[in-house]
Amino acid sequence: MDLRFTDEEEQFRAEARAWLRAHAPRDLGSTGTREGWDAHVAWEKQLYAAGYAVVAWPRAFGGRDASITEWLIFEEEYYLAGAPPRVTQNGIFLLAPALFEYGTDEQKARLLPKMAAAETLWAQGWSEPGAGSDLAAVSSTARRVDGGWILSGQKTWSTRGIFCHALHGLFRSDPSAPRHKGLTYFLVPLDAPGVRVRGFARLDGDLDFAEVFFDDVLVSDRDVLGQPGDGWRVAMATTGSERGLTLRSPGRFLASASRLIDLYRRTPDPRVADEVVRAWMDARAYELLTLQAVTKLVDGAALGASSSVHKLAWSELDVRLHEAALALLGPHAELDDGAWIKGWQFALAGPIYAGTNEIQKNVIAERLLGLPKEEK
Amino acid sequence: MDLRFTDEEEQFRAEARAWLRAHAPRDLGSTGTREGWDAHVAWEKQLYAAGYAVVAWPRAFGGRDASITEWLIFEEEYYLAGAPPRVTQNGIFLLAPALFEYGTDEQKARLLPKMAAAETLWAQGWSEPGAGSDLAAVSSTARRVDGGWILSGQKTWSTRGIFCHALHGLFRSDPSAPRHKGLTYFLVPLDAPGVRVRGFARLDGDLDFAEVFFDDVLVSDRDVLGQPGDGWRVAMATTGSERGLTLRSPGRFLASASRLIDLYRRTPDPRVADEVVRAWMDARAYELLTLQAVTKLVDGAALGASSSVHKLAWSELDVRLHEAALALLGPHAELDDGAWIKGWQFALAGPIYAGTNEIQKNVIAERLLGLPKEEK
Amino acid sequence: MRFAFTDEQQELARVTREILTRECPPTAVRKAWTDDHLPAWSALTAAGIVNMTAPERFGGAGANELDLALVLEEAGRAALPGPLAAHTAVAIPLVAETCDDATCDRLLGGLLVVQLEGMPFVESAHRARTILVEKHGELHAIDPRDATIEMQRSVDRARKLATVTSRKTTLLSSDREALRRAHDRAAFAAAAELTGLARAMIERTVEYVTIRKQFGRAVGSFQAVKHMLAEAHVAVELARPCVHRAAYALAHREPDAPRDVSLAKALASDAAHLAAKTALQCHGAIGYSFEYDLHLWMKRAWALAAAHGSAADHRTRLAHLLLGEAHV
Amino acid sequence: MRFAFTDEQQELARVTREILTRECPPTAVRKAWTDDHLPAWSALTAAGIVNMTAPERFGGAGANELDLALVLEEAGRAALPGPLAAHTAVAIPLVAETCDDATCDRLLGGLLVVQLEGMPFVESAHRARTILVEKHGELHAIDPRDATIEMQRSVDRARKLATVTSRKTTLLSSDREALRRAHDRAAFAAAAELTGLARAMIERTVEYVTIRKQFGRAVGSFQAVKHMLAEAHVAVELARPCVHRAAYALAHREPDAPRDVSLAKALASDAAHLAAKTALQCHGAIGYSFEYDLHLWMKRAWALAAAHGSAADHRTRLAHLLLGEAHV
Repeated sequence: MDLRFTDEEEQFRAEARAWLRAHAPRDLGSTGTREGWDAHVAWEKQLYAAGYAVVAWPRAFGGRDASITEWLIFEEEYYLAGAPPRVTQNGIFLLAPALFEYGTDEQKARLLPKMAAAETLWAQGWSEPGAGSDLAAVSSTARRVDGGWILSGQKTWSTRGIFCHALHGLFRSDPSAPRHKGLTYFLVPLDAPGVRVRGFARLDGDLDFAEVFFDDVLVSDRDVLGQPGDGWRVAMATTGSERGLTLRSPGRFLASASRLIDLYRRTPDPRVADEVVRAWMDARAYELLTLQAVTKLVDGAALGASSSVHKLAWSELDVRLHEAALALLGPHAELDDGAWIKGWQFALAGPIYAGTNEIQKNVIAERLLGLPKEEK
Repeated sequence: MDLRFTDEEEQFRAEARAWLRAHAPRDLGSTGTREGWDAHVAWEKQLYAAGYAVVAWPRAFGGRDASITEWLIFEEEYYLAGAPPRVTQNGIFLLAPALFEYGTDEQKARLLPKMAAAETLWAQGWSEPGAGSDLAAVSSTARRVDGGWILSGQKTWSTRGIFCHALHGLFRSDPSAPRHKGLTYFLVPLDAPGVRVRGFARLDGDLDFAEVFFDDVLVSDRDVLGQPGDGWRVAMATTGSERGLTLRSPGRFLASASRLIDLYRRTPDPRVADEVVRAWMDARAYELLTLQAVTKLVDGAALGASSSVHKLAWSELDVRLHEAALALLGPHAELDDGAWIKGWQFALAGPIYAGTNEIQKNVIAERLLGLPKEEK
Repeated sequence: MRFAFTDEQQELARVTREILTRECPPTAVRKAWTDDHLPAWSALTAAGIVNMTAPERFGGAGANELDLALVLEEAGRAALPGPLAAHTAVAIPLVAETCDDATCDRLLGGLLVVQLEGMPFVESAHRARTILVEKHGELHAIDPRDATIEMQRSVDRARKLATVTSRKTTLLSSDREALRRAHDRAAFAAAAELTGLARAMIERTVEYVTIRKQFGRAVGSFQAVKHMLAEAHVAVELARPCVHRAAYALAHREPDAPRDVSLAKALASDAAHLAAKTALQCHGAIGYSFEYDLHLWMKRAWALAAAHGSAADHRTRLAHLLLGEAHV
Repeated sequence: MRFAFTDEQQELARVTREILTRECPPTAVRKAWTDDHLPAWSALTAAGIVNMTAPERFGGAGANELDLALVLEEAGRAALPGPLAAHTAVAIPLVAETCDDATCDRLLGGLLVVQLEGMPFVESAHRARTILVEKHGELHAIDPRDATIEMQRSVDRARKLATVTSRKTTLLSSDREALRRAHDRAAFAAAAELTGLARAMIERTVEYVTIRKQFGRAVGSFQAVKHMLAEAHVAVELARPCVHRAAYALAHREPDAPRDVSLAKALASDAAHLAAKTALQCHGAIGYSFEYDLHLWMKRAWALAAAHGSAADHRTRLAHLLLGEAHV
């Protein structure tokens, strides 16, 4: 065990910190407005220009070949600097891992650099009105035609999907195959004829979700990621990705815990001290869990189902941390003017998205502990 | 709404309080030893002689025709006086309600007075090694023979069952009937040939459970409670009884909360203050829930599935209350010399017995909230 | 011993529910988010509910907290916007018990709102005829025309909050006991609304998970969903009798009323928080959308749980009452 | 950055597990309840584990907390009775870093136990060659032959507790920093044992609910049981890296070691409590019986969770460290 960082890593941290502190913007507005969205995209382009958009990617695609440890350092510094949420996330964290694993060389060369440069903004197209926790119930269809596919159906809950250029997601290409088999993963330009995008608001009123309707949309074979019928496996590459949501940056939660401690110092209330301490403890424990996982990954192990432990940990701690902040604010907490009430509402989504925590507990019980599956 | 008690009720309370404070013994020893058991039985006989054994029963059977409100007052005073646990409980609280509802006049006249007088001590025979939460899985059998029945099989988890004289419980009399139909409720003398009782210890080491083995035990028709095949319904009369476990005396928990507050005053620790307050709150809320239920009963309503709300409330508050006490005791808590560590272990049984809390939550969800049953 | 509401009290609750079902459906609550719209107020006034707590000689029914408890629960159930709790449950009784007849006559005709110490904002101040303000243990009246009313945005936009400042105030009373009771009445009223909100969220969620299917079965048939909802239900079932007991204690001016009120507000706040969290989680994404109505209840629940003393505030008061000196 | 144990450390854990599987099965733990029986001690001594923390010149291996962490976890996993934590993890390092060579030579040969301030009892005092006692910030040695050793009954009868009084004590050191480290080492060792206990209880419960059938299916196939066990598993998985981090901080004498130790002990105590409660509830009645082995782990978990600072004690220390002045 050696928890020191190498000189190169410390050097990288110092550079990233200096650059982020100098450049990270505040208050770019809501990504649900055109103006706010554009400001976020501009920030992504600035990140890219400075070489910080996708540090862990190969240089050929716009990255800097950073190690996973450096990636973690970057994430930590990013959140400590209070930099904005990343509107490229659905591309760089969700689609990219699947592209690296299943994409053709042509696809990688065509898609990754523009994704890194925030020239193509990606939306996710997984959920449907009838397919949430039960993702394999996807009913949007892809019909084989000469030279391509015709897509029909509806996707929804596409976070930050309103102003995107393209969508990646699951379509049922073989209705006769078993549920998990008949799916194909498509990459769909959102300006294709027959696509309609409707924005709708999330809990806090921000117009940050999109529904996407596909009315006989023609896409070509090069828009298929992986093999036809192999969509479920491609999707799982995304959810299991170590640099995506699984290792959701501990830096984000440590930064929140640190802001909470600052809030406590400004408005101390000894009755809330214990909850503030617990929030820090949870964030720190989650960081250590992540460092342990990173070491396993460096050693070549896969995280597999244990990523569900990570999901439960960060999503629950985030809710709890914000509860402590609201408790400190007392009757002022309800004012819709601050980062905490916004953050609280955002945190409440954590136990729901990316697989509800109930699904995650099933996974932990069945795949990590080995408990028997529920009989059908 | 009128929360005052009548003059008669206040008079009854004053008398009960005076008598209990004057006579309630302490430290009768473990009911798992012959000596401790005999001391508890002697106390029951003393209660009976004073007219306090079964206050709410008709006079003809040894009671004093007290109202349900008076019964509640008596229970409150009983626990406030720190009087011992009642070894007649399996009879007076569990069997008696079913006897009142399903017993013949002959059975009532024969069994109730001796039960009240602690001359016949009753054990419960419901659980089996293979039938716990799934009570309807009972596999002990009753075979019809000329002039009676032959019982075979094994009962277990019979609380305070070692030194009892008789057992009441469920046996499968018709293996060909559906699970809930083929059961019959029997009243079995434990000195009958073929019965063997083995004591075993509970969590705290006290020899307070019994296994009862039936090796072709002959019982007569008058030992059947209710109709043959109607055992499940008879058993449900026991679990749904308002004066049994459903309205588990709030007095017990209020008395514990009051002892906890005393403990706090002796060894204050501001970090535990909130937990002490919560314990009192839970006990008080449970008391008020009970008073509300009593009013409903007086109005002629049945509690039905809402008794599951009561079970969850008292069993969870009891655990929490003892956790607060152990927190106050700090590293001294582990000493096996005090009421709190004993009480803690006893409290831990609460969420398990009389229907696990998981079963209760199923009942609340399905019968009170109307959620759909799990498909088989 | 009879721990239940009278037939009349239950009938009034039924009438309130009827009015609110008709006049305050979720669309009306939503309208109050965007417009300065006060649903159901005239119907509630016409039914004698808005001024029910005023003495009969001032046009009320002399109603007490026992008469109010179920009405306020219904208000919570419908997420009724507006100052019903402030006006009916707090301000009217406060004026009635501290002011002379002439003042009562003058004040009790119009809408009253109230700012007690500890609460930074006043709801519906911009609509009030008179704003009552507690300052340094005294009760003052402010005429809104003399005041600077600065609107504040609540996370629940149906709550029209404002800060109120005025140089011109009229001293009404220095009766500290009456002001203490006003605090308790405000906490009790919020507790009653919170149990109504909590029940509504649970009911709505039960409906949804019964219809919503995933994995080929109703979501509500999964044990995890059942148990979450059962736990929320138990929390509400335990909070309700405490709210009712607090009503009794206030109506009878029992010396232990502060204890009973704190118990009620603490449990009701926690129960409503739990119900909100459970409702959201059991709904999944749909509950997280602004277009779906659940958030109208959730946000009210967050606001009222923090108002008039949070659960932690009331447990702290209980610690002082129960543990006394020993509580450091 | 490498957050994992070395191959040697993992190998030592494997050896420890082998020894304990053989020498400390539940029957042996049960025997320690009734007799004055110390299972596995000679085998652990022979394997060099008991004295591993002593400097090499005093017959040890100069092992530090990183070498110890997994060994202690294994001890917890087996519910090993006896003073391994006190002797190996606390007393030996304390003597080694505060005493001169002659004293070390004298003391490090025999069994050492230790009573730090705040702990009312000493485990295995009646077996010790020397009892170390902290008094008013000083470290003293007591020869058991000069002491009154009064046995106390723990709820976990395998813990042989005693109070120790003696008029004759020998001052060993007044190094307060070393004593502070001893407290942290004791808390760390208990935390490591607690995670082992917690894992053992979860494993055992998983086995049981996989076999036990009710309603025609394995109890472990019910979602409520799955989720309870998943939650306990997550708690343990989060506590473990904290325990390992504390080992690193102690081994490297980092200035933040108190913070990391408190984090570890607080989370490990809570995780073990949760695992115990979950194990009991998922077992149902069988787990409540004395004849079934579960309680051997549960009671150890209760005792160690309260020892060397409870979760609340360590969170209080963290409040002082993190919130400083602002924490009233």
